Amino acid sequence: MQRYSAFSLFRHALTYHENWQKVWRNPEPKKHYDVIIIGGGGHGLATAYYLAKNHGVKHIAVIEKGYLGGGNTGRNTTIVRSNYLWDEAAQLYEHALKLWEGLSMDLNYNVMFSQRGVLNLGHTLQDMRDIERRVSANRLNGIDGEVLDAEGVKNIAPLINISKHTRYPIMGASWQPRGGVARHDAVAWGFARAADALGVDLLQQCEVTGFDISGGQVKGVQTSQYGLLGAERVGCVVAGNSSVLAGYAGFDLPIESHPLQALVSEPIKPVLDTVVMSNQVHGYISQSDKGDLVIGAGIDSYTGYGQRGSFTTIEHTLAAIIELFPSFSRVRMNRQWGGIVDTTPDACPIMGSSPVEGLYFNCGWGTGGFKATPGSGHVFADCLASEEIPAMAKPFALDRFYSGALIDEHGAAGVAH
Amino acid sequence: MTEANRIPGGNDIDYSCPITFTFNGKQLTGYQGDTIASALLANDIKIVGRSFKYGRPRGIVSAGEEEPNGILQLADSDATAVPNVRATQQEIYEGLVCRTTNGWPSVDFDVMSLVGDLAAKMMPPGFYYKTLMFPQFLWPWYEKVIRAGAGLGVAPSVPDVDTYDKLNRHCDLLIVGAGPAGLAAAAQASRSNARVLLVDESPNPGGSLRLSRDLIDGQSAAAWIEKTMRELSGKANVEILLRTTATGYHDHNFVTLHERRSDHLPSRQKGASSRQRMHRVRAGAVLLATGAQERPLVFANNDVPGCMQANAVSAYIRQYGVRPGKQLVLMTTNNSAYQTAFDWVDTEGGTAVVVDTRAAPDPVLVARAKAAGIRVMVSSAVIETKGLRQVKSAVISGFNSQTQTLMGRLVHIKADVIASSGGWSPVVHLSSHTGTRPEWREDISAFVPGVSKQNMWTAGAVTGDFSLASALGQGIDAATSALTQYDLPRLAVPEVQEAIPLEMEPCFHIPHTRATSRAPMQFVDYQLDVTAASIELATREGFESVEHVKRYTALGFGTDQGKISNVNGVAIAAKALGRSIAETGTTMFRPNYTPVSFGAMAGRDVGKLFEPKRYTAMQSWHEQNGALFEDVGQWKRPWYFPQGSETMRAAVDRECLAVRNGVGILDASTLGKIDIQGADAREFLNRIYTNAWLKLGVGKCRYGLMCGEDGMVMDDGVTACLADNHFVMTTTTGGAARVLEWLELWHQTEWPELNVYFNTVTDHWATATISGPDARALLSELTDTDLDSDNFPFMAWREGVVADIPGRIFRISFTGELSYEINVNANYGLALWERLIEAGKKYNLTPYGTETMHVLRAEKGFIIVGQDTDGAVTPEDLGMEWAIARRKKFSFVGKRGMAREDCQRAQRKQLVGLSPIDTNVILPEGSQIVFERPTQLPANMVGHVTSSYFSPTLNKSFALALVRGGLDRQGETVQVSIGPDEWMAAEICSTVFYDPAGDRQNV
Amino acid sequence: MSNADQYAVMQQRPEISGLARSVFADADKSQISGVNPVRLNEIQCGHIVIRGLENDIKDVVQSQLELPLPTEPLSCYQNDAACIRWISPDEWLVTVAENETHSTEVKLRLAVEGYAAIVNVSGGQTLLQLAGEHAEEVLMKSTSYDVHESNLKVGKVVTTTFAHTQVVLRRLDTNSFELVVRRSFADYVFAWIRDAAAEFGVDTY
Amino acid sequence: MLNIYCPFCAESRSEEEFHYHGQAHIVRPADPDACSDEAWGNYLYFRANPRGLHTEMWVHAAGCRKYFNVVRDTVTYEIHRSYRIDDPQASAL
Repeated sequence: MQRYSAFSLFRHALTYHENWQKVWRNPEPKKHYDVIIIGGGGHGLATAYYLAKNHGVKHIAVIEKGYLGGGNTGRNTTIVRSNYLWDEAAQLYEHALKLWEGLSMDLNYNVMFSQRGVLNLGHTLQDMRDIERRVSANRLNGIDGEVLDAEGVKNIAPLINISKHTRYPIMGASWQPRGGVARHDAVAWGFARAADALGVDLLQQCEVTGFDISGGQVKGVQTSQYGLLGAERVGCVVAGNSSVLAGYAGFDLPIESHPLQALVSEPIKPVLDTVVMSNQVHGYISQSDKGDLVIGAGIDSYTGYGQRGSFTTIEHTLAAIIELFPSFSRVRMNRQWGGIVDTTPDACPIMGSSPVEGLYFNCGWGTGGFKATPGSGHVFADCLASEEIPAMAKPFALDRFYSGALIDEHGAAGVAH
Repeated sequence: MTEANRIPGGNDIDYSCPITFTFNGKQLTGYQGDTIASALLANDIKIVGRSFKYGRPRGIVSAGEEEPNGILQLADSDATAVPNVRATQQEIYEGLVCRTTNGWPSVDFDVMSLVGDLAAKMMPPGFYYKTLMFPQFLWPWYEKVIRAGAGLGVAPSVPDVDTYDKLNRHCDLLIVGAGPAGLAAAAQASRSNARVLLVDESPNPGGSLRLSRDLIDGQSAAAWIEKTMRELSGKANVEILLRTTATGYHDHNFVTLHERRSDHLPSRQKGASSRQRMHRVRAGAVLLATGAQERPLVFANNDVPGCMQANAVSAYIRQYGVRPGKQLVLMTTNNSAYQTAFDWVDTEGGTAVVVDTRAAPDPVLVARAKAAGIRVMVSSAVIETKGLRQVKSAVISGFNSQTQTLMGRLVHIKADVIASSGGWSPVVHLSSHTGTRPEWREDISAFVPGVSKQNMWTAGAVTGDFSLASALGQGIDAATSALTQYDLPRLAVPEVQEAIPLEMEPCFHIPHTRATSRAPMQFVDYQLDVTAASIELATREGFESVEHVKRYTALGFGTDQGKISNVNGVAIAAKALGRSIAETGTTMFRPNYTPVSFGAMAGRDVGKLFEPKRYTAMQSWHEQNGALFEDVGQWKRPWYFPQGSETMRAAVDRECLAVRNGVGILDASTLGKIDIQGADAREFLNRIYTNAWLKLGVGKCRYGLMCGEDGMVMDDGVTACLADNHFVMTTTTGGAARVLEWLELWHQTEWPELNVYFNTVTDHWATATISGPDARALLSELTDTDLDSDNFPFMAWREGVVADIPGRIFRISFTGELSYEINVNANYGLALWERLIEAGKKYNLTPYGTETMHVLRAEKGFIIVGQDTDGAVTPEDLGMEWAIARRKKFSFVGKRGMAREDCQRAQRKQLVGLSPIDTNVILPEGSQIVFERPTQLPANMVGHVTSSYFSPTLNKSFALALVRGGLDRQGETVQVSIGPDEWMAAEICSTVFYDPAGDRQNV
Repeated sequence: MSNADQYAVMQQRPEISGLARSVFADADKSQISGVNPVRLNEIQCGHIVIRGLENDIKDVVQSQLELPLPTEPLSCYQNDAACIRWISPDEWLVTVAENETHSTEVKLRLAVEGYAAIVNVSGGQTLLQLAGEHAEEVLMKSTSYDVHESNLKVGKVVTTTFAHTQVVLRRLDTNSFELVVRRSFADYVFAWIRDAAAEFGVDTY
Repeated sequence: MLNIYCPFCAESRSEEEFHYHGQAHIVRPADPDACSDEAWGNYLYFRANPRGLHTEMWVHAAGCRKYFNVVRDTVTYEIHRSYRIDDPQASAL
């Protein structure tokens, strides 16, 4: 892999950038792989990368029906944080956050991870109880976090309105300084490039149309482009298509796919140097390095694969943003889009083995997928490489929906996204 | 400064009405009807911005919404500032102040541009992915520099002074675009009684006709517009909205229109009306007559101020009376752009050279050009612009349009404007908003709308048919078809004499004598400094999907969303990849078509109207008596009633003691109340609650616990039996609507055979609760109802008249004291309250709020659903086994759920009381609990504090908590994390801290 | 046979007068001047909800209110004494003079032979009349429902969204409408309407 | 922005008036106590999630408060049918 650096840029500038290598190959697929990862989003690419890097797996393919990073990886609001309530979720997301912190160096690709901190606002007494509970839990899980009062919020986001006369006055917030944002496309590309360099075959524009299963054991996958590709193990990481693939394998998942919308403003000069989230008024906002205000809200109520949601969601979100930041009223919304998020009943992912031997699923990340990318890939690689499901993945097994051992993140502290 | 470039004859200009405005601190003059762009061009101002990456000077390129460069800050004042206003759309008004957004120290001299070629060469697309990584700790600093350089305008720092509103509209036919196709369609549609809405983003209708020289029915285009508009405005069923952009086309024919109502007016004239208005339109049919936008050609230094779209040059001449220079070089791949040359030389002092990429353009047209004194160079192309801050000359080469290669010698021709036309791109954006991919048509080198799932029609240039006659005909046809139910006879298509029919050859990117990577920059996307070389580099690096190319180079991600760059970019990528454009594909367009203020999106849902505040009938009294309020759901509830300068703690202590020792009064009106009637009401309650209901007698009340099918507690409350078939249920304040929908869900979907009806009476009954040892004495002064405990025991209700007001008195208690909840028709709620207060004076009746209520109920171990539970708590976890009637015949909702393996496991978190060792320390609610102080992290957390208060009655702090296996750990000590490295030991105890026998409520 | 004794019906109106308070008592009712102002007017009356099967109720309504039961969706019938509105296939809203509420409830209750729920909800809601040339436009600002006269014809009754709450909306004539407003939302609805009508002017009773 | 036909009000209303209630025709097991944890888990949490036609329940929350079913394409969002829960053809797509 050619190294990227200021020096390499300079060197290539002298030859008019005519000699850059390809970021990844366009390989002819092999007939058989040790592991096939279905889904070339951030999670799938990270899984392939860590499988190759940490477990020395030689023959790996990532199969992507569209282009790499074209699903939710490239459609989210790029927030990264780990201040989850329950131990199981917090440890997984914190594992991810630690990987984020060294990711650019590890991949030799600047994913522009910017630890500008995340504020989760509290507007009611119950919000503040939940915040206290979550921060207290974070502290004891070794995750940074503190509880701020309204003045403390104002110090970090000076344009925010902390008047006592708003509909839901801001009472305080939780503050995770190590949280932040990253450049979403770069995450996919960085993992893809690094995985490719380790010999992973990235097969784009290739759709999986079925599984080859015999005796309850997966033998390979059927593809639109290359027919049957054999595999010892198959990992499915296909947000927005999990139910469809599970259907091919003959089982159901407790997943519903909903549109999640986001929008950006026109670029403006820096006005917001952190990430602000509010569940009470339903909106979250940060400002990208390009100057756009990047804004999101809750998921749309009905299921849908259309990557489109309701206009009312956008209207309410922007009303909420103005409630928080009245001076943004004259800023203009440039573009909106939608992703498809696979939601589970407890707002936590499903990771681990499936009813089919050798077939593993990693899905149901809901609105929390992007921030987990490296951690999800890392732990899922462990699942695929070992005989045992690793401890960090165990609580996220499918059987919790039968036993009742849910990890109820949204029922608990109302932390979504 | 005089308007050097102003000429007579601008269709949109009122020459009698001069206007003064300020640009970059300079006072300039224009006329009513000018946009900022036309007025600047009239004043011969070339530079309107600096490019964001390379700091290159930029000028006006277009005359409409596709403008990438003329992005200004409108700044009469901070409160009315508008960032990123498009100079080509903003009309000038007296006193308008605007300035450029980038360039330091000024737009005319930007130090960024000095950094020069080398720095630019160091910044190919994606350079930041490749560098700024080392050393890692410097990234935040790098990022600061990047951020400071990015962005266009400046957001105001103060709240908006303007208002925005919304109008919901419904129509049978929405016509987007009032150009020839749209007007013809409207004329046809207006003959029915269908409701027709015609919108156009311009201040004037007509679209392309406003600069056309074609004749319609022998009249000028302008005359036809006027005639058609006159006819339309007389029709009651037609509404016309100008300065109104269709910004989003959503599913089921829902279209958002953004109307600028007063952005064209000086502030003093804006008056009471909103600044902007969103129209939320549900249309039976949508007819897109959105026209087409001209594509400029990509060639070296094509961003030097003075390089423009050909059609824009015509627009400035014909509409605005501005000819932006004297010497025009016009490069074209088609016939239509010849018109620009004709327009240019139409006014004295203009010379024009047409550089046609085609070998054999229409000889008649060429002859006409020559006759007009225009030089025509065929098989030629402008390969480069010379000039740094403005166009000085064009470098022209011979060109073979078949092979797209250069030939022959280079010629330099002096010019101050270089206009180009690479053909037309239909405005397909709206059509793709609902998921329809535009389709490539090779014959016109353009994308046209794909087949939509919506009831969508198209007419005019958006279909890829660029002739005027077709536009008129298609408009009439589309309107007829869209309104097929009206069976309209077809209007005759007006006769058209077209000045120039369109013929074209595809061409997007003019090669240079040097390779693209080495040639001077050839811009595709001006706003984001995306060049042909950067697109080629992206493909060279392996970004082969058009989406990858766009994301890697940022092509199309500007505020213009790549309106003029998209097709050129895709074409260059396709060529680099050796694919056809159809194979390479386009991207989907997303709303908004043009940017919309956040304020307009929010409408009136701001400030006081952001969301309803719900009030009880007693609200005015609470306010007059100094209550502070707590938000519970949408309700405002009195939190506590401080007296004088009392602290919250002092007020709550006082209120608590008053209830424990005397009598207090609480407004409990916000509790959800559901009237339940029917022969099977009892059976229904028995199924939906966890406890038993079949035997509750008339006149009695019972506490009920409600679970989801997962066995987790979802709501609770007291339900009273009013008569054999008649109950009234109370719910939590926040849960009322949810519970009603829940009851209806079970009734309608699972048990429709049960005869039972649910009606909300939350708002109907106002509830005043008097609680405390003196409650009976107080109440007896106001009622004849027999309050004797034997006749009116605890957990009973009686009908009675209180303070002359008939009502129902419920003897139930959430404080553990003797309590009466008096319910009256809410019309008399305030009267009841005031009379109670009056009569209560001698008992020192003390109003108390939710905080005191919480302290008192917690002392008694009564839960608050949502505070002491969190969606993962079963009744058993709460120690409320007594409320689970497992032997009920019907398997009640939640029964099976709470029997699941994990719900029955030992060591679940269970609700217990906690007594802090230091009785003055109030454990923060939410604090996590461990059995032993951890020596390392992560710690083994075993629960958390759910409720925590100081009890003035017990003179000590206390808490409720969920603790792992807590019910079996009574008397054990746990450690509570009350801050970073701060711990407080607490003893697990009963949840009932006060009057465990319940004597006080039962007197 | 009547089964009225299985239901609790009570007179909720005090014998002494002057104790009732309008849901709009605290609302800002000052005038906003305008050429053609929107007029707002509260009609206080008794509100009774009837739930049940058509067949159980039809004759009761006919005999007691002298009105046919509106069984067509979104319809209503009205005479001098009462108005009955279709709310859902098993729900109707009756309004009568305020001092007739109890007697109406009682006579309906006594007349029902099958099963029905009859609920006095007079304290929880009120009628607000909105009139004037611009009344329709005020509604267009407030609800996604199509309030054009070709759709919301005179006499049509719809339950729908109104800003961030909901109302039962009825067109009384071309330029006048009736809104059933819930008590706890009354301040909000009133403030919303005043705001929406401000550009035309507001005349309050 | 869906426009949903309410089979009770007999006209189409904008989606703001409705609440979504997930997959339709979920029947509560007749004897819950006889269900295994697995059967109960399936009833509680496992829902059809098709890419294409989906039969789902909505309630006309801001209107007549009636629940009804809708057949909707989850990709194009086209609504093919709205029908009452007691419609005899209820389960036929």
